[in-house]
Amino acid sequence: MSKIGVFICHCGENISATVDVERVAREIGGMEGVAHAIDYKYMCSDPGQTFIKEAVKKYGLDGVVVGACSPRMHEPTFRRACAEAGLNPYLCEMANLREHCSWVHEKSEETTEKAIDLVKMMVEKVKKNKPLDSIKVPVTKRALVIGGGIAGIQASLDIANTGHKVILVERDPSIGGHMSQLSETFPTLDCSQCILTPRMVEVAQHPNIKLYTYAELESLEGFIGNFKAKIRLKAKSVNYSTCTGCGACIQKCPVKKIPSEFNAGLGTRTAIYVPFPQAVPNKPVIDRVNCNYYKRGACKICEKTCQVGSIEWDKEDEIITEEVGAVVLATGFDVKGTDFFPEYGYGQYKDVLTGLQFERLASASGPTFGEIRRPSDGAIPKKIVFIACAGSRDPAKGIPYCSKICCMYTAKHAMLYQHKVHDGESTVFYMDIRAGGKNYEEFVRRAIEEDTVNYVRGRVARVYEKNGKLIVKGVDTLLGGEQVEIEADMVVLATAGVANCGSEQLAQKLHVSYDPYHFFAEAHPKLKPVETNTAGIFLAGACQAPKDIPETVGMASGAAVKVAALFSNDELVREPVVAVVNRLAPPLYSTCVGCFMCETACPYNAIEHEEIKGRDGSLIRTIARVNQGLCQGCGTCVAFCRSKSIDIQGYTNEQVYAEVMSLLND
Amino acid sequence: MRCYQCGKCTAGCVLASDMNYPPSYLMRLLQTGTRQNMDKVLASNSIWLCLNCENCLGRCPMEIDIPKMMDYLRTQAIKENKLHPDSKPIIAFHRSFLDSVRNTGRLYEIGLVLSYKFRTFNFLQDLAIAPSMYLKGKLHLLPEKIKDRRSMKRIFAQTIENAKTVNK
Amino acid sequence: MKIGFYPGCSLTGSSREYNESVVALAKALDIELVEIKDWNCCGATAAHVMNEELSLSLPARIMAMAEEQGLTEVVVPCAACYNRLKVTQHELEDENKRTRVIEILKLPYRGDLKIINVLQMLEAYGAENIKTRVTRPFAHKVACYYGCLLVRPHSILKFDRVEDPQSMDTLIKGIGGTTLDWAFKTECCGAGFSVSRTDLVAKLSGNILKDAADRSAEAVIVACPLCQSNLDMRRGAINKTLKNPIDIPVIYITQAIGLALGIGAKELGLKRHFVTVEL
Amino acid sequence: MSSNTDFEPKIIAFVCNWCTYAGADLTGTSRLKYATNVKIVRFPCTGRIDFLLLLKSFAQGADGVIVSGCHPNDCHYTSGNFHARRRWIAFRSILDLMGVDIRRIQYSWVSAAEGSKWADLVNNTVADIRALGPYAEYQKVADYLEKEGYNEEA
Ligand SMILES: Cc1cc2nc3c(=O)[nH]c(=O)nc-3n(C[C@H](O)[C@H](O)[C@H](O)COP(=O)(O)OP(=O)(O)OC[C@H]3O[C@@H](n4cnc5c(N)ncnc54)[C@H](O)[C@@H]3O)c2cc1C
Ligand SMILES: Cc1cc2nc3c(=O)[nH]c(=O)nc-3n(C[C@H](O)[C@H](O)[C@H](O)COP(=O)(O)OP(=O)(O)OC[C@H]3O[C@@H](n4cnc5c(N)ncnc54)[C@H](O)[C@@H]3O)c2cc1C
Ligand code: SF4
Ligand code: SF4
Ligand code: SF4
Ligand code: SF4
Ligand code: SF4
Ligand code: SF4
Ligand code: SF4
Ligand code: SF4
Repeated sequence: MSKIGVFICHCGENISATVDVERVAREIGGMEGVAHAIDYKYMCSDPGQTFIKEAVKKYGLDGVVVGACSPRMHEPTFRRACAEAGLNPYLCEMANLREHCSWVHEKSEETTEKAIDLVKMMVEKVKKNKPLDSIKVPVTKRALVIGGGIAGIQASLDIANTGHKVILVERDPSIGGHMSQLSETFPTLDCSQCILTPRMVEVAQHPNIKLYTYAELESLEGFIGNFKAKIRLKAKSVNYSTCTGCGACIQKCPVKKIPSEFNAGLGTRTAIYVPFPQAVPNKPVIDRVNCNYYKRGACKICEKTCQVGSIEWDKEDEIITEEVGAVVLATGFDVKGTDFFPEYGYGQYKDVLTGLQFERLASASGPTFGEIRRPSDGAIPKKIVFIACAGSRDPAKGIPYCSKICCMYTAKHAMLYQHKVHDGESTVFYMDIRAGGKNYEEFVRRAIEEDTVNYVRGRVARVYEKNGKLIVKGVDTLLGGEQVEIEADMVVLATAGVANCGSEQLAQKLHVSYDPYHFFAEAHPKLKPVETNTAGIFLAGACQAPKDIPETVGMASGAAVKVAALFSNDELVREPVVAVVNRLAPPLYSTCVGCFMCETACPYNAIEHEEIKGRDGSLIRTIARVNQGLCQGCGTCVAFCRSKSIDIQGYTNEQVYAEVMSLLND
Repeated sequence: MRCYQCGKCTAGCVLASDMNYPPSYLMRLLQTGTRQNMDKVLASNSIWLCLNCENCLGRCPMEIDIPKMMDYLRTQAIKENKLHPDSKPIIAFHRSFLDSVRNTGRLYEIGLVLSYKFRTFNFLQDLAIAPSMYLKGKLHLLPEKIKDRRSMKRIFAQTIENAKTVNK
Repeated sequence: MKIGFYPGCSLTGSSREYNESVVALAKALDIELVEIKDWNCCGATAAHVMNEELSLSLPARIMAMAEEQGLTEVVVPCAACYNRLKVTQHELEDENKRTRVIEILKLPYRGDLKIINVLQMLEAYGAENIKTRVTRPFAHKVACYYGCLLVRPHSILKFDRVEDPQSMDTLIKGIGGTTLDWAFKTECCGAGFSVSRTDLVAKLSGNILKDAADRSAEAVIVACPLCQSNLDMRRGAINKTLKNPIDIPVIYITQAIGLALGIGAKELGLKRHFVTVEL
Repeated sequence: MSSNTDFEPKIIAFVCNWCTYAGADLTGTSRLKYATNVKIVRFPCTGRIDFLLLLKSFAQGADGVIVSGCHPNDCHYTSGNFHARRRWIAFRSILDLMGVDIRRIQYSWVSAAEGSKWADLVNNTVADIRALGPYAEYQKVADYLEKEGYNEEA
């Protein structure tokens, strides 16, 4: 028979004012299995805790129930006290006599009776409690950062500066992401590359950062603290250990007309190329799709040019494995092309651009060296129209959400244009101006007031070309719907910020969730913005939703701190409230029938398949096993299992039934 | 109604500038849900001038079916007898057209034009082109009639002539 | 190749030349057109504006008659009729509406007839023959004008692209013509307002013609009798609104292709246009 | 419905730890009053709540049951509450089949911030169950459990 100790707290008068605590202690003391029951003024005080410790020893208690406040308040306190007295802490439970009883009921017979019931429930539960050990998992103190935009750069540097190793994987030949493509940045108009390049270099030189460019994640296995990442190093065709980055090969490559990704299609590049002059690493790769040699088997001019013999024709993709303890996802976003909107030109008019293309035009390192010129004929546009929300906030053809950054960059574009073309006229068609941020509204007002950008509230219905002009048919809704027609020289669409292509597949590889637009989903929209619901995988930057640089950097540092916190211990200690699949002696092994309903139910992919093999190594059965590193203890699997083979420690079926039955069985 | 007043419909509507209220404005009036604004809508020429060309619907980010609403509003305006003067020739034309279909099963253009002229007392209109139409073989002097004209009578009787049927 | 044929009222009256050219071209391309027996008017905009059930019943009778005749596919050259038939078919997918319309018609109606426009017919059954039978390449720079009814509502018609359709352009290019990239391909010409609001038609059609003329089109190519009559028959009224009168002809796609195949101008009804056609 | 005024229904509440349990704590700290008839059983998540337990509760003499967890999308475990809701829909039909009055099960969402909603939920449920009277058909449920075993549709 159990020997349970029960301790009823007065909480000063908080409980005893409405509950007859002496009667509770008295009646519970008479229950089967209760070896000791007392009441006391402040159980959580030192003397209160001492009562418990002494009773554990004196009566050899095998269970403790404290009838006091909410377990959310003092459960750790009393469990610690029990542990100090040598009792497994998970044999201690609390009955909530304060928040759930004395504070919500008047002083009465019923209130005391309810209090007795609440304590009884816990006594019955504790009888079924089993000693549990907290779970310890080792932590590999090395982080994997996927994506080398400003988010990935910031997160890598922050983690590396805490002294931990970082592996940074970037898909493109250089890190930098979208920020490296920007001209000047709102709200301060500082040059994007001037502030970014030093950080890119720092990444390359940091002793704690291992950089893999032109690489992608192949697969990820394992769980928090213990991931195994397979990384595909795409063949660069250039040996980076010998290449000096002199660029001679690039000068000589005869394939020169490939649209440059970095210049958003406005400039060209060669087949062997460095995406932009400040690239990190500043060494070329060969684009095999466009290279003459890979296409037709002849050329090799680059090889002849290279003084150090760095070209490697037969290099193949390589797959390496890295063990890491945490992952930061920082794969950023993408912008929709102009062909998104048929009425704005089907991508057929050369002078209808995306915002990103305009950034390249305005950038000193861009195809026009910072002069705003029309792609069609190189003329300087005298009239320019910006169309906000081009694709965003359009459930019919685009995406329903607001892309958040485009109001700001449109204001910036109009401003940059006015600064560069003094006699130019710029018009912005907008629906709302969303400029929430430090100095953002002021920035937009400056565009309107000081730089005389013409803001017209209304959407544009159509853009078409006539006599070398782009006719923009819009409306001024503030004038009761007056139609506005502008003959523009250039039209810039603030196209939607969308999830990066491939983000869905990447999310599936990592077992993180994504939203309907394929942006990665945070664990909680307010309180866990950098966590995913897979423990150990964190988010940074625009891969979670469109966002600007300040927010991206803040989020990246947040993710880095989460990683550092995780790495601050050698082992992870977790509450043992996790699921377990029962194990029986052979030949039964388990009541689990291997239906894996639990697997479909589990939101954390914590269910694994365990093969039970005979002595000869033949497969007897496959049953479920819970990966305790991944299990969060939600218990969903328990409700799904029809054979009742999986149960959740601390809330087992047995325990819960005992609670319920104690209430009803009289 | 989901309209968020972006104005794209108005920006592309070919007749917006001829309307008392351009389409987006009309949507706003309806959105208020007040009787007063509904009256404004019904008494406007907008609902009659709308050509059902569907430019607006094709471009509306919220896929608001303005042409369909126009259909409804026109029926409502007839029912409440709140007709903008611009509606007169338009309704007259439609009625004359349907008369022809009702009687012959097809469109009898001379009949249509004559009947329209009686309805609008606009005898001079189109005098200029009718003779050349005739000369170019584009006008039949006698109506073409379908055989089963009773089916036409029945269809008209059960739909437009049946007081209970209204546009939805 | 045998296919059902619904001419509609315009083609038997004010747009006879469209009918003539469709028939002549079909013959030249070995397409046999089987006219729906005892067909009636589709009700056009008038029925649509005045009464919903009427606007569904009239086209439904046409389709019921075609079904009864054993036709499975029907070509409808008039864009307005094509639109009414397609939309009706779509609306009658609704059980209640269908039951009601069948009750009015007292005819069985299945709703599985395939309704196509003239461009679709030429694409599907004429493309090969046109290519091999061109005798007089149509070496002209023209503006293909689709109007509204052929492409909208896209969700129901599912034909071509809404803002910049291409099927007519492709056909013209196939007979040696050049097509313009212009802005008014699908802007409304004023449609059914021809008689009741000639002033508005003059304005809208004027805008269309002006853009085509500005881009030096030699002709405007259409596939709808409403468009044709607004742009052609109303040219007098249109030119009154313009600074410089426009004299470019407006011809049907079937006439253009007919010319390329060497069919005579008279057979194609080209003499019936108000604006003289010299192509 | 006045015949049952002296009937005190026995009601069990199955709630999740993160939202409703905390919400009920807030009712306490706010000193809002409610009826004493309801006793709370704490679960990690409503997704853990096995409907066999509800049946057992009825079979053993409960007059009513409350199931409450986080609002949709607020689930601490992402999707547990969705699973719970889906199963609840399936479970309803089983109950119906067995002749259990589904009005006796109150399904709700109470967040950690909705202390007063918890008080209202309890009071309304108590009033409803009191109006329905004691649950008399428990024997049916007990027999069912005995006979069929448990075959809840997932
Ligand atoms: C036109 C325009 C103008 C802007 N102007 C401003 C401005 O003035 N001020 C401002 O604050 N913000 C501005 N922004 C926003 C700014 O660009 C973003 O906030 C910022 O780039 C987000 O950084 P990121 O690292 O999250 O994403 P990104 O910059 O998109 O970087 C993501 C990186 O991940 C890599 N990657 C993607 N997928 C994978 C994969 N599967 N594996 C490995 N690597 C991968 C990409 O190659 C890229 O290098 C502007 C945005 C646009 C479009
Ligand atoms: C009406 C309203 C509604 C809102 N609704 C939402 C919403 O629905 N969703 C949402 O996401 N956000 C909402 N917010 C925003 C949200 O409240 C803030 O984002 C959040 O509270 C910011 O938290 P904080 O810790 O930075 O600042 P605070 O909440 O202001 O906390 C600052 C703390 O610092 C203490 N403090 C101040 N000075 C000192 C000092 N010198 N020494 C020591 N302590 C000091 C203060 O006492 C306070 O406790 C709302 C805000 C308002 C005003
Ligand atoms: S244990 Fe809880 S109830 Fe008891 S005195 Fe401390 S706070 Fe109050
Ligand atoms: S082999 Fe390829 S990369 Fe090298 S120079 Fe020739 S085309 Fe350029
Ligand atoms: S020439 Fe050789 S060393 Fe120079 S950049 Fe090219 S590959 Fe590198
Ligand atoms: S940020 Fe501005 S331009 Fe961009 S989608 Fe939102 S409202 Fe439109
Ligand atoms: S649901 Fe139960 S029986 Fe099925 S695999 Fe999981 S633990 Fe085994
Ligand atoms: S308790 Fe939750 S997280 Fe753990 S295995 Fe079960 S369903 Fe998965
Ligand atoms: S386009 Fe649509 S959403 Fe915009 S104003 Fe017109 S009806 Fe409203
Ligand atoms: S359908 Fe009517 S409101 Fe819409 S664009 Fe055409 S004419 Fe204007």
